[in-house]
Amino acid sequence: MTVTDQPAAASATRRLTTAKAISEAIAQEMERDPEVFVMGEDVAAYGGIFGATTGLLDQFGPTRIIDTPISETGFIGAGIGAAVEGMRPIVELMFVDFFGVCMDQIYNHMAKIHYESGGNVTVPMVLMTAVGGGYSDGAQHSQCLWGTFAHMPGLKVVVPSNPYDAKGLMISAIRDDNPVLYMFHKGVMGLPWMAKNPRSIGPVPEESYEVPIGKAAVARPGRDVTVVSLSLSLQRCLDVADELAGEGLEAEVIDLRSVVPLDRQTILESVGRTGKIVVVDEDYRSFGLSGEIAATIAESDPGLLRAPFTRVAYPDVPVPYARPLEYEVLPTPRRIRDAIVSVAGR
Amino acid sequence: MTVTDQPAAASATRRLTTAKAISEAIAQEMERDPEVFVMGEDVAAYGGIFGATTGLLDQFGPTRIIDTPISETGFIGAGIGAAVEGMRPIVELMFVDFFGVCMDQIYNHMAKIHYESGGNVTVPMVLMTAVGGGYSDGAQHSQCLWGTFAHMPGLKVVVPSNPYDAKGLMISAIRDDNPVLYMFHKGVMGLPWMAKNPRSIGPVPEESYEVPIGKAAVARPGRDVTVVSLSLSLQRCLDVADELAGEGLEAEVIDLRSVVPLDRQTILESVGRTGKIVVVDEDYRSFGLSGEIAATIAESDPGLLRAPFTRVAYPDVPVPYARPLEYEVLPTPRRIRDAIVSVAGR
Amino acid sequence: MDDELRRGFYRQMVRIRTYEEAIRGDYHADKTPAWDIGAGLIPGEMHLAAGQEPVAVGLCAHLTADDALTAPHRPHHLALAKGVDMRKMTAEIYGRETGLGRGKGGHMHLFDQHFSCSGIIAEGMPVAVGQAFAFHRRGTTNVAVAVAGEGAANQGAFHESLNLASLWKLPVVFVIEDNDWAISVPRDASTSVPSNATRAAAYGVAGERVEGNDIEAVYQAAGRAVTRARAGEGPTLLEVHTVRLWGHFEGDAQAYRGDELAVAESHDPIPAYEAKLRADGVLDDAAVQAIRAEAAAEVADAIAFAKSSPEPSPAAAYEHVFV
Amino acid sequence: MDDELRRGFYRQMVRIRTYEEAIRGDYHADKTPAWDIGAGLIPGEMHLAAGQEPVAVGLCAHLTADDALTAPHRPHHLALAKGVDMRKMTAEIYGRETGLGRGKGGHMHLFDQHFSCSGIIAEGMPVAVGQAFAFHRRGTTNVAVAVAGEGAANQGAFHESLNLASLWKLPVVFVIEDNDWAISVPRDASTSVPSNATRAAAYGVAGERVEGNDIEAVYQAAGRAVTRARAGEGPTLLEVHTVRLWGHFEGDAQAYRGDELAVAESHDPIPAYEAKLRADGVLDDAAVQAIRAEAAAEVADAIAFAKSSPEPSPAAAYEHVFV
Ligand SMILES: Cc1ncc(C[n+]2csc(CCOP(=O)(O)OP(=O)(O)O)c2C)c(N)n1
Ligand SMILES: Cc1ncc(C[n+]2csc(CCOP(=O)(O)OP(=O)(O)O)c2C)c(N)n1
Ligand SMILES: [Mg+2]
Ligand SMILES: [Mg+2]
Repeated sequence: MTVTDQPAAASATRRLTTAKAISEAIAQEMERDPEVFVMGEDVAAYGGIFGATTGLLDQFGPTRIIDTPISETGFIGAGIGAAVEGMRPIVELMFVDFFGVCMDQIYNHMAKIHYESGGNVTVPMVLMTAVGGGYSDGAQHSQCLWGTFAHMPGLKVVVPSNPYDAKGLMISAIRDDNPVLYMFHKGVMGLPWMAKNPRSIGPVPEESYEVPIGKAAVARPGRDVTVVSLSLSLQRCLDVADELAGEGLEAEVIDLRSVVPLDRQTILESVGRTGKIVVVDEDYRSFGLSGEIAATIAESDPGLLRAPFTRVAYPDVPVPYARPLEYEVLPTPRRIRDAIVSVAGR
Repeated sequence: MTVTDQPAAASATRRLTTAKAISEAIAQEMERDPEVFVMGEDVAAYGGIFGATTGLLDQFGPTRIIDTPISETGFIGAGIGAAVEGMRPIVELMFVDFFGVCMDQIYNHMAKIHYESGGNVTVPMVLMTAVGGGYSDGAQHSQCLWGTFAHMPGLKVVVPSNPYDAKGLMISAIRDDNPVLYMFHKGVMGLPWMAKNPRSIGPVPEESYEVPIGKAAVARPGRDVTVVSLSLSLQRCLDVADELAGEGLEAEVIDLRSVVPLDRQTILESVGRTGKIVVVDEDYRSFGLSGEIAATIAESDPGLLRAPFTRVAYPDVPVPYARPLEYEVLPTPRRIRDAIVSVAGR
Repeated sequence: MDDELRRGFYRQMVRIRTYEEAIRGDYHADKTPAWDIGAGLIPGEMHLAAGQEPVAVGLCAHLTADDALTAPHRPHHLALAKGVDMRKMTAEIYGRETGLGRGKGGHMHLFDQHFSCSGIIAEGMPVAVGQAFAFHRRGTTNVAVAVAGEGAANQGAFHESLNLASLWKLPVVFVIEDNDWAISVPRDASTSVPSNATRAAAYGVAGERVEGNDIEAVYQAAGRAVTRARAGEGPTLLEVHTVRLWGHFEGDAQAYRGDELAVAESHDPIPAYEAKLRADGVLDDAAVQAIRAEAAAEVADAIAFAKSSPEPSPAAAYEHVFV
Repeated sequence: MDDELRRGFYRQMVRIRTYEEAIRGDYHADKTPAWDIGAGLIPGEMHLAAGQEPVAVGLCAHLTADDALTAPHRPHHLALAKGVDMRKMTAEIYGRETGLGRGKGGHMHLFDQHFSCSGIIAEGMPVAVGQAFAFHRRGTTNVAVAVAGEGAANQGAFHESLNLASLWKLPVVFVIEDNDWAISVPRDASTSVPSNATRAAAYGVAGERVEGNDIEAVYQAAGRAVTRARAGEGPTLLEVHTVRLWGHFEGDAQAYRGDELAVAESHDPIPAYEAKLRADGVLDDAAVQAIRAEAAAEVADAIAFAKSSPEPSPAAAYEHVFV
């Protein structure tokens, strides 16, 4: 095991999809620790609707890779109970959009027991869930909602944008003694049946390693504008930044990777240099992540900003179905580009 | 019926508690419109745990004031179904903290059906709920969470701070064809069995009137610092502002009254004059209302702020039980005062 | 049973199957060469109900336009049987401005007068309870029907809805479509009793299970349930053992089904019912041809309507958040 | 039944009642002159269980320290019967640094080894299922018990927990304390069946209802349930018809109870059991005096411990959000 922030050179050439990186992380931790198990809907024979548990049933059998009834309150609560007794459950909530049927277990139990018990009880559990839209799955199957979970204290919230981080963050999440919400965007999984995003396949070391929770990465250094993003939008930001670099505009792209704890220092440091920021967030715009970043800067020193704070986020509308509607409101490369160019004053 | 923003002179001398103002608003609307009814736990014989429905059973009988089983998903969903068929339900969720057992109905149904149906179906429903702490009710019974509901589009969110607004906002909410979440802080209800907050009793006209949803009020004009708040904290802000006025510091206190729609204009206008802001919010600090206000300003013009953006909010911890712990983290008058004085540069 | 009624059952089942076959075709048509769920004429998840027509048709034969029905993620058969306009629902599925929801809802979110859907398992059930509440308060004899899969019967909303409807003696018919599977999870891996009809006793309501995916048995059982509801005798829990001929959603390889799939495929209720009606002399070649042709024409018309309808303008995304 | 066991039942019930009377006294003591829920030695809501001691005592007599129990908002009787340290729980209730949760939890959130609470109705039940899951996987014979009120049995979590525990044949005992009321709502206004034990059939588990608030009957029924669980025969749903002698929470005027309150008050199980044991020659004046004195001393000690313990320092509010 190595704690590292960068791919180890040795195996850097092996390329995996994010889905495969996640299932590999789980498999390695399950081999290491017999208390780790996986539970959720269609995680066994199906391998997880978005492939996060593919192959695990064959390797670990049905006592450790467990299909559940459609009873999210029941089985997430059961995960909590098992964690309280010292097991280390990984529970899948198929889509984050279903949180409303089980939020009480997530928020009033998983997240609060440690605090209410004055630190005497721990809940070492990973809740993993698929987020995001862009494929016309409509208002109940396309949200990101990390802002919702981040608002309520007691949960760590991690959101990888690429295979390398996905593996390392999953390993960190499993080993963390706190409840961790692990949110993977369907578009970063590298699924064969979705639009291909090349950054969803990448180098992943074979050995076990952790990516630290709570630490952002400067995914691309630059001097002109700070672009803060995460998840699939981060990939879009890198694409746009590459393009703009060809036009002489150097965007610094920060991949938050964790929403809780939020790495405020890395953001402030970058904005301190560039004086300009664009936050790109597929979650709803208002009362969420993007606002918190504005507050972070304004609390520190509103004078840091030499241009208005700018967000490319989901406007405050539910997710529409038809493609022209959905692509109007998603943080598309075009919206990202326009925002960066405008903030840069070009 | 009059649509007004200020107490009518005629009956301005009659003083009611906020709880009584709410139940009066409901009673008047129930008399006016036979489709209005009330449903929830202990709303009938008990009169609502926080008194919002006291007396209504006697007046309207058990077919219109309906006690439910402890099945929030069931009865909130039933409210939605009744609303879809054209009734105008007022449904009480006893404490907002219980939202996790029924959030799917609230968020995936009540809030989204209108949008998903392309405007063809309306859900004219009021969901009312008690919020807030300060009386040692612990982590599962003391939260505000308006930021949580405001983050997800499709719901209007109103939060009165005084009896006058409570009545007018309830009437507006009932008449609104959209789903409205009506959040009353236990501390503003004027309950005989809680700490007395004098501002929880005040003049309320007998006649019916609306307070417009989405419009903030300048509860106290001032030139030195803008203080933005809502609910019980607003009362605290007024108390502190009165005190500071005696010391020559004039705070302008804005009562948001609605979180969705948020009256950004009133905030910007005030900050444009004072250049200084303190947001006082009993909801969790990060990823919520206070951040959104920072973003509103920073998007408009970061140069508006002549002092760092300042918040007196619930630090990111669950609500602790013991009084010294809870009063450490609540937005107490002392914390509010310190923040205003510090931002004012005194 | 009346010949015309039986022919009507057949006609409606053929109509629904013809519709779903056409949707299926268009769904896959332009997802080539690399299959992409978000691409093509019809993007997104697509849950079709081939095999489950007897439930929809036998049930909805008892409903009027003023009765309500809430459908789950797999709603087409129910929508068509309930009388939702085929053109408008098709336009919705194709994401057009002329759709039921102007393209905002999609196939899992079809909303019409007294017809609604939810993509969240079991969460359409409480809504039906509320519709029944409104009918009851207004003194009408309308009923509300909540349809859900057998997988949904393990969700808390099922329990709360049944209890509430029974307690208040509301005119609700709860219908469970037991197609043996919840995606890849078979009933016996999700449900602690062999039949959900057993669960009726937990709420003091009538419970009935119809075996064999038999439309006439469904019709009769649903009739008893609807009659009970209209008569003020409260809810019924009706489970129908049916069959899912295709994948959970389109693109589902169904490896998990193993041999069961072939068995299921041999249980297509439409040819079976056709053979029965032919044997009974209720249908002959000509009638079958006519029914098929009529269905094909109606479906072609609806799809043509959808395809020729304009897509919504991007700016419409901002409308209808609030009234 | 063994005399010593019966005396033990009595002793434990007296101990619990003595405790709750003392808490009740201190709760109201310094809320004068104007009663304020947030004021005084013990602030916040306070749900006491006077009358329900037979459930806790009869049940917990079968449990070891390594068995788990999740309690609802009304937890003291269960905590004490389960063996939670009286001093530490009292300190928690008084909001002290020495409390089970260092003053962070309060009376609805008592957490000890294998003992936990939830203030959210029925939501402690799934947690017990998970504890049973862990016991089962580890091959122990421990059981997990989930206790909830009759009002809680209409919540979705009840249904999901029962189904899951039955499906996986987990060692769970579900205990419903039917005290006739959920705050102001009587059972027949919330529950569509007269007995929740009926609902066991919906999950294929054993169901039993104990009438009469009879501790010996509870003991026997709980014994059957625990034995079944330890033997790997899966869960049981056990309902006990008990009585709520006091208000839902302290300060509840109970106007809604009408005449029923006087009836309830005449059904205090402790004097009744005492009379029975006296009649059977198992208790006499001296034994009763000794038991009461012992209880009073233990309670006085625990309260003295709590009162003399320091309050947490304000800065501790920021600790224990994360490990
Ligand atoms: C609350 C919730 N959990 C999970 C899902 C994902 N999901 C969609 S359909 C389905 C299976 C449903 O099975 P069943 O109820 O039997 O209906 P069927 O698909 O067989 O018609 C699942 C798990 C969901 N939509 N909502
Ligand atoms: C989900 C949820 N809804 C409502 C409440 C408020 N509440 C607390 S106790 C209670 C009544 C519980 O009745 P029952 O389950 O019979 O237990 P009892 O109080 O009688 O012991 C209610 C409604 C809650 N805590 N959680
Ligand atoms: Mg099914
Ligand atoms: Mg009770």
